[in-house]
Amino acid sequence: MHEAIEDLLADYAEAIDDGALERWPGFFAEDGEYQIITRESHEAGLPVGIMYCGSRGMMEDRVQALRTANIYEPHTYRHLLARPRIQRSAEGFAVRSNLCVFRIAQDGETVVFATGRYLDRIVEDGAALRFRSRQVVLDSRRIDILLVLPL
Amino acid sequence: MHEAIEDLLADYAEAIDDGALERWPGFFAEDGEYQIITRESHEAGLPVGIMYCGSRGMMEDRVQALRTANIYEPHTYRHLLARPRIQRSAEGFAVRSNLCVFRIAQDGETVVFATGRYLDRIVEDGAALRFRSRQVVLDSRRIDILLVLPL
Amino acid sequence: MHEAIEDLLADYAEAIDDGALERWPGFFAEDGEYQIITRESHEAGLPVGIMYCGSRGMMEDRVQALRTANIYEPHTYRHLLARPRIQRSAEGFAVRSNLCVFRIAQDGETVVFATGRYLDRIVEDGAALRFRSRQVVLDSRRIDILLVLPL
Amino acid sequence: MDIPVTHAPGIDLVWPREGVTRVPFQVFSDPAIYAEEQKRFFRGPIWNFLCLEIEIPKPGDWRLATVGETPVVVTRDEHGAVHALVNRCAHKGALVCLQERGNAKALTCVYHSWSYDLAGRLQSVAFRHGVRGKGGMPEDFSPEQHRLEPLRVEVFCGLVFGTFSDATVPVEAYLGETMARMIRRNLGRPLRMLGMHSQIIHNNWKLYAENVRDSYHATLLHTFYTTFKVNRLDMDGGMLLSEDGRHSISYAKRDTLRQSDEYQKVHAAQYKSALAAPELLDTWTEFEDGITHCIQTVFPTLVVQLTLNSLAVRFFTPRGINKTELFWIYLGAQDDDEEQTRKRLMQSNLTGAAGLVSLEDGCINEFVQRGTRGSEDRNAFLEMGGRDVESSDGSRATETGIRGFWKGYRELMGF
Amino acid sequence: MDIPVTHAPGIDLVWPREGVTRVPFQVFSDPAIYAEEQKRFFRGPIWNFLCLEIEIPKPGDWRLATVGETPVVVTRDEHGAVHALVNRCAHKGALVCLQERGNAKALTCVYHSWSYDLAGRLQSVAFRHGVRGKGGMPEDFSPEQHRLEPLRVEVFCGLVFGTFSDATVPVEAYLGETMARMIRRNLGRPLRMLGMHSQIIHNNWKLYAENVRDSYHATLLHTFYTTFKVNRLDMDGGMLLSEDGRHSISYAKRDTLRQSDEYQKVHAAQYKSALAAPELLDTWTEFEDGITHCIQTVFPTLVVQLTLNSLAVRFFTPRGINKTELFWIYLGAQDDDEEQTRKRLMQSNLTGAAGLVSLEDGCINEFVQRGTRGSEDRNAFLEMGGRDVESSDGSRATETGIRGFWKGYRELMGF
Amino acid sequence: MDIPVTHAPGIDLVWPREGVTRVPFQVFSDPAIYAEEQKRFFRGPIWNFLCLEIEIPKPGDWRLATVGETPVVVTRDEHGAVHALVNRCAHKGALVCLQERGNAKALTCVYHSWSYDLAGRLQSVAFRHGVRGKGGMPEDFSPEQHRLEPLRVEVFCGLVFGTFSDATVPVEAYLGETMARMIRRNLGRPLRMLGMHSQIIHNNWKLYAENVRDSYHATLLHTFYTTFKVNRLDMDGGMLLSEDGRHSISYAKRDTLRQSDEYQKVHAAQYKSALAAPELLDTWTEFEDGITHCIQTVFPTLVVQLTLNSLAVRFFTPRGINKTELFWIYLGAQDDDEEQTRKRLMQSNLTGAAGLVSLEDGCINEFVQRGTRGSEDRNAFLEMGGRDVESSDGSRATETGIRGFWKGYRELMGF
Ligand code: FES
Ligand code: FES
Ligand code: FES
Ligand SMILES: [Fe+3]
Ligand SMILES: [Fe+3]
Ligand SMILES: [Fe+3]
Repeated sequence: MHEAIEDLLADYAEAIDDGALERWPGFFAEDGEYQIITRESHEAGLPVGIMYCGSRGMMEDRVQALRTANIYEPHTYRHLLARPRIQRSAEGFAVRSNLCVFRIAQDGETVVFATGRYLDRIVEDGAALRFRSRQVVLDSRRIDILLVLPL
Repeated sequence: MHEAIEDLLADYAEAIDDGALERWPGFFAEDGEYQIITRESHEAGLPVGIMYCGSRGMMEDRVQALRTANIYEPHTYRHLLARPRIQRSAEGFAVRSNLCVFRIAQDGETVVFATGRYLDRIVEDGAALRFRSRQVVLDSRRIDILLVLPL
Repeated sequence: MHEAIEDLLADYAEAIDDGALERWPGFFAEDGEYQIITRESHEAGLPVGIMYCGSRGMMEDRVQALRTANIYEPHTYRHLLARPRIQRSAEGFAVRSNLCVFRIAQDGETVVFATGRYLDRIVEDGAALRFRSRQVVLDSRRIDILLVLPL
Repeated sequence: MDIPVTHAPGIDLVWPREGVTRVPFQVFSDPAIYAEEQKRFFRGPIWNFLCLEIEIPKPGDWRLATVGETPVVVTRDEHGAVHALVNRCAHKGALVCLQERGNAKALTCVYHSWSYDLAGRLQSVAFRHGVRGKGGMPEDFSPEQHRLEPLRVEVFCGLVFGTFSDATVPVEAYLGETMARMIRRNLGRPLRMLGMHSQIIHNNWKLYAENVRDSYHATLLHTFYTTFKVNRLDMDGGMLLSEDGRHSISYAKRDTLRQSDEYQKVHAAQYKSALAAPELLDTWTEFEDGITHCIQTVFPTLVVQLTLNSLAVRFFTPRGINKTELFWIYLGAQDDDEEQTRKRLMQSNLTGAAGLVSLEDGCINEFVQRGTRGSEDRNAFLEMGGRDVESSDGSRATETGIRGFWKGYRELMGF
Repeated sequence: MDIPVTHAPGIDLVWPREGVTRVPFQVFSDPAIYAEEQKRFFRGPIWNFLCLEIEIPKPGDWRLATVGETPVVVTRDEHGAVHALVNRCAHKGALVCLQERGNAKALTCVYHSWSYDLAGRLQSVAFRHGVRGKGGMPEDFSPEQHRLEPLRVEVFCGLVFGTFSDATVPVEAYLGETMARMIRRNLGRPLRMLGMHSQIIHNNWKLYAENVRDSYHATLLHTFYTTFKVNRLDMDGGMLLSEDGRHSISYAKRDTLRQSDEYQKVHAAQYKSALAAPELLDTWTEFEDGITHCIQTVFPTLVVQLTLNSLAVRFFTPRGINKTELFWIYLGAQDDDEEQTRKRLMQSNLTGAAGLVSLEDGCINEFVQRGTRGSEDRNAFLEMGGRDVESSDGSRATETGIRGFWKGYRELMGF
Repeated sequence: MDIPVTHAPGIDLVWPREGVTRVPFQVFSDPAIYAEEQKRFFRGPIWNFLCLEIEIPKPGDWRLATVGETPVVVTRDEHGAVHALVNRCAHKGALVCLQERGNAKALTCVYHSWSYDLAGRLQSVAFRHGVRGKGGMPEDFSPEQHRLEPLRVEVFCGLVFGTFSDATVPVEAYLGETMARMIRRNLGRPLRMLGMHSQIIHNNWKLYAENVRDSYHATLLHTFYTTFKVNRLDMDGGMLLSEDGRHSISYAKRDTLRQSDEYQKVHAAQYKSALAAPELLDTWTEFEDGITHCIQTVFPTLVVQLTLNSLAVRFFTPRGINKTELFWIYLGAQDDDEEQTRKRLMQSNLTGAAGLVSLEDGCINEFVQRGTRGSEDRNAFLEMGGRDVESSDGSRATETGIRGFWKGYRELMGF
């Protein structure tokens, strides 16, 4: 199961790094939650972060918007994940992993765009493992330029 | 056992990244050694590095000092470790892993603070695995600003 | 086998990070291929990248050249690899892993030198696992200063 | 004839005769101008936004801020009074307060332990009398002559402002009646912080100051606005300016939409308008005046936003000639119920660094910074909505707000 | 006597009396000189290489480029004509084209949707007439007076050049007869792109301009050349300059090698010369003139290279006073067979960021940048091969090409 | 009346009439001053520390160093003589030595293989006579007129110093009798290197020069000192200056502690003083004079430290106007036994980038750099211990050492 969870995390990162964002909502349960929040707000227990999706639908709207409505310079991500720490829970698994995301601009400029932790609740959804919730807790309070592709 | 060792390494990193430094000495055997040294000095076989603790007590003093005596701007680390290379040894295990540590300042500035290798000697200490010695060999000879939190 | 493949990838990185470049060709099958290419050229299906070796011999010539002919400032690499994604194939295994390489100059300056993917075809070559081909697809189109040590 | 620069030595700039309808690109990249702004503009007769009062609720609370590039600390003393002080020790100039937020009875510099009260008055100097009679300060040393440099402070609707100038009129007069009223409408109630983050944008700070006053771009660049009819120029709305033109309010009334085919021509409306998750835009009527979208700017670097029910304060501060930090503080009313808080959370997706209708502003100003490289001798052209600086009630197809900013900037800089 | 600077205000430089045989290190690190180059040099009467024609084959194709630090977009219009335009919106100066390559019927700025045709003419202004009669541009607004700033364009052998100056002579006259002929020889046939990448080198752009004209260094620094007898000074060869000395061709004929013991003295030939994989240097005779190595420079920032069968175009652009981006475009003939393409692939190992005979150029110019720190008042010494600017047929132990570059640079800068 | 600047063109600075008791913050952030320092200060009549003699023990050994920002290489020739040369090729200015340390019979530039002997004399020029009689240098080329620019060198107690000026007096006279004696005490014996590392601190180099002369801050900022009674102002001790005030020794005698309640007032002594591992402070009596703590500064950028038994040499070099590299070299006596080496290892925890009593200096000077932003027209106030520049035996509650630094700085800069 450890293997299967690690594969899920790697597959998720791969989908985003490859720009296959249409695959993104599918990693979540139908009513799955996704949030990007700063460490500062997270520790202060504040509800509002930087991005929030309360359902797969909201994720689909995000993808739709960034494909057709939002304007930004082309760029890609590269994820590096540390070994996850996995705990069994009532509903499935509580998983935590350190993350670093590099952002590569079209001119090749590469920056450390984000570091932090994934705090995941993973459930067995039929045959597959899916995120019941995935919270990205960013170490930094500040975002370079903008955040449009999910982390 | 490979799993158990990887968990130890991940748990150690997590404790430091979370700021739970009081947990730090506990990862070492009572007479465990900890040293941070530059690659240059390490390869030259010089004894003095950047930080040295010859016992758990010295580690506790370090934590006590950085909590109450030392002055510096608040910051946190984020560790990323590569897959460790493990060899059985007489006393236990000789383990090596590549490491990268990002430092995040309170204003969010994120820098690559350290890259290098952990050279570990790990022993079974009662039920637990502990570091008999952990040497952090830094690729760079220079430290940005200062080094107060252990790596 | 997953373990063995992960060990191969880690051993390869270790050899280069340690500067043991003479070991580099040995990770490949006799007629193994090695190429470093930009994501842009890779996706455009262009044949020419940044470095190409069509055989172990060409790799040996590269090492010979960088040891005795080429001139550059001393520097080292530090590899960080994410968990590989492994698929069985007719000849062996198709493996993909995210990579980040830091470059450390002799004065200690550390930069993110390369991020991207390893696309590997790995075969069982006698007792050992070796690369039938290893393609390094760089996210960035641009190289900082120069590229002389293999990635 | 051209207007030569009169008061800025070392700056080689001639403002075009067309006045506020032109902006020389040089002002976004000339280091001499940037240096001069630190003295002449940010220390001039303006109110700089420092922080929210709710960030320093208790006696002894402090919070760091910057005015231009000058580090400042805002404190609340034991009597509840708010102070703003340059965060620069009177001894050798070290930062006195190191953490972004804190609470203390006194402000003590770590370098040599000089200690100040919460109003910045020097209280003690370590080893002033030496040790055992040796060393120490000269007899004539007088602590009264050394203190943390103070700013004048005023609090309006929970917004803490500071100024270096004695000439600055009171905040309410500075804002003018119209601006003050709208701030009261949006912030004049007990508030709580729902979250905050910031963005580093790679452009001169004045490009963002223009951007937030630019009612012309909003519905063209931010196509999500248009498509989902959150904010369009074919709703009733307008661009109100303060008497001096420095501050502005861009507002719209969502229920008054009568679609104009002007939009058919622009990219802005090409995107299918059905949401898979419409709850994103679930709102409730927070005010009875029909205004559902309101971006208010306070000269020079503050913005108060109420988009649907998303209430936020934005402010920005220069981090270098082509680097600016933009802060987002999301707010709710203290008496919001759970469902209302949930709606504000949902709508927080509209703005901020990842905002569906604001993320473009993270790069668009950089596009201007980069687009004008090598063209420092050319000018921006600002004649949309005329050439004057005055309110444009009824239409936001205007750059009057931007012209108003430059009017104020030139007055302060002597350009 | 010394020659004082006549035409560059704010620049404190005196060129040594020895003229082009000396170069003050200051020109590589003085910000005032760098700023002046943007106007006087890059917008002066020179042809700047922009891109290859094969990068924009179809109507509507565009590609980004830079001239000095000025962003430019190269387009092909519906009639097939090529245009070059400053990528700076006529409204407020935003970049108009954002992607490095694209195809479109019109160029529309994302900020306020001003739209231009592929020749840069303003076609529409969003809300020009306001919304429902309110707002919009003044009556006297005339679109004809606003457009993307054009450059003059010429295409020669598939190379697209642009200039800001009306005084620049046609490309073929600019190149001169000798240079034009060699470009035709190498590029005057249907080509395809085999690959591309770039390098960031940490030095002033002029150090690389010198480097590629420096036939003296090639066989000493790049020892692989020497050892494997790809290019040596004891082969027949020479350094040809254009009439004005600005452009150069360094060439060699591999089959004419008669080993000189000069090489025994230098590091350059210490390395054993047997390859484990000799296929690296498998070649075929591409031209009958015997020239197997040819590095051609086109003033100021273009290089055409044919080393054995490795055909490439290099160009470089300043990214700051001590930062330069160097681009490598590898080319093949459209009618190459598979084996020939394979040989070009093999030989691509010789050049580029990892090139066995070129990687040193990635750091050597930085070594000069760093070596001259604190010595801005000293000069480079350029007397190898004499003190003149003229072709040196028969020998490449000369710096005549570098002197030619400085001759042209000084003419343009007024130094 | 104010003292106007007399000798620094382009620098707009007026030093306050209070002289060395004031320092204009501008000197820490003005690029024109920083540039001027490279010429006037670092190439002036001062001895710059270059390296330790034990780093280049053998003939042919070299080691890189910097003087200000000028790259230098220190060599030992075949006769054992030590030379210092600007690491800038006489041809085109490339760095000649690339590795931080090396050994060679000659110094050969990789760019065009010009070769120099270990004293920097030009020995050979590749292709000087061309190839087969073609090309090469003009007939009148004279190698004698080209060499690596030399510095004058002196070695004192294993410390290698270099100067660009003929006016600099011999090192021992430069130091003065008191300073020379203490250096002999600490370094005048066979030494071995125990380790080294460096720190990048984000402040102007002069802030660290002040910091190491600041006996006032040591026991207040570095509370570990105080708590563990390693160094306190209520021990016997003092601040000795050289005759010219440029160099200083801050010393203390641990056994003479008589606790003063001055310390009860300061943060510095709040921390419980029992160590879980007291072996950290195990010492032995290395000298009979009772001095257990001694920080000696040599103008401008060298520090010799003996804290308990932790012997180290520190030096720092500017890496930009607000960036400085600080080097730590830990030393032991060649005849140390294992236990003594172990004690030096333990005590090495006290200093360096992670030093329990020194890590604060890694950030405190940055706090001044940042604290003074926007206040370039204000001054530091330096009247602790009076207004003079003279030794303060008996008390270190004084800034006399810092005043002494500024006295020397102003003399050299003409401020
Ligand atoms: S700088 Fe603040 S006490 Fe000295
Ligand atoms: S800047 Fe281009 S349309 Fe306004
Ligand atoms: S630069 Fe040193 S030999 Fe030419
Ligand atoms: Fe906007
Ligand atoms: Fe070259
Ligand atoms: Fe100190």
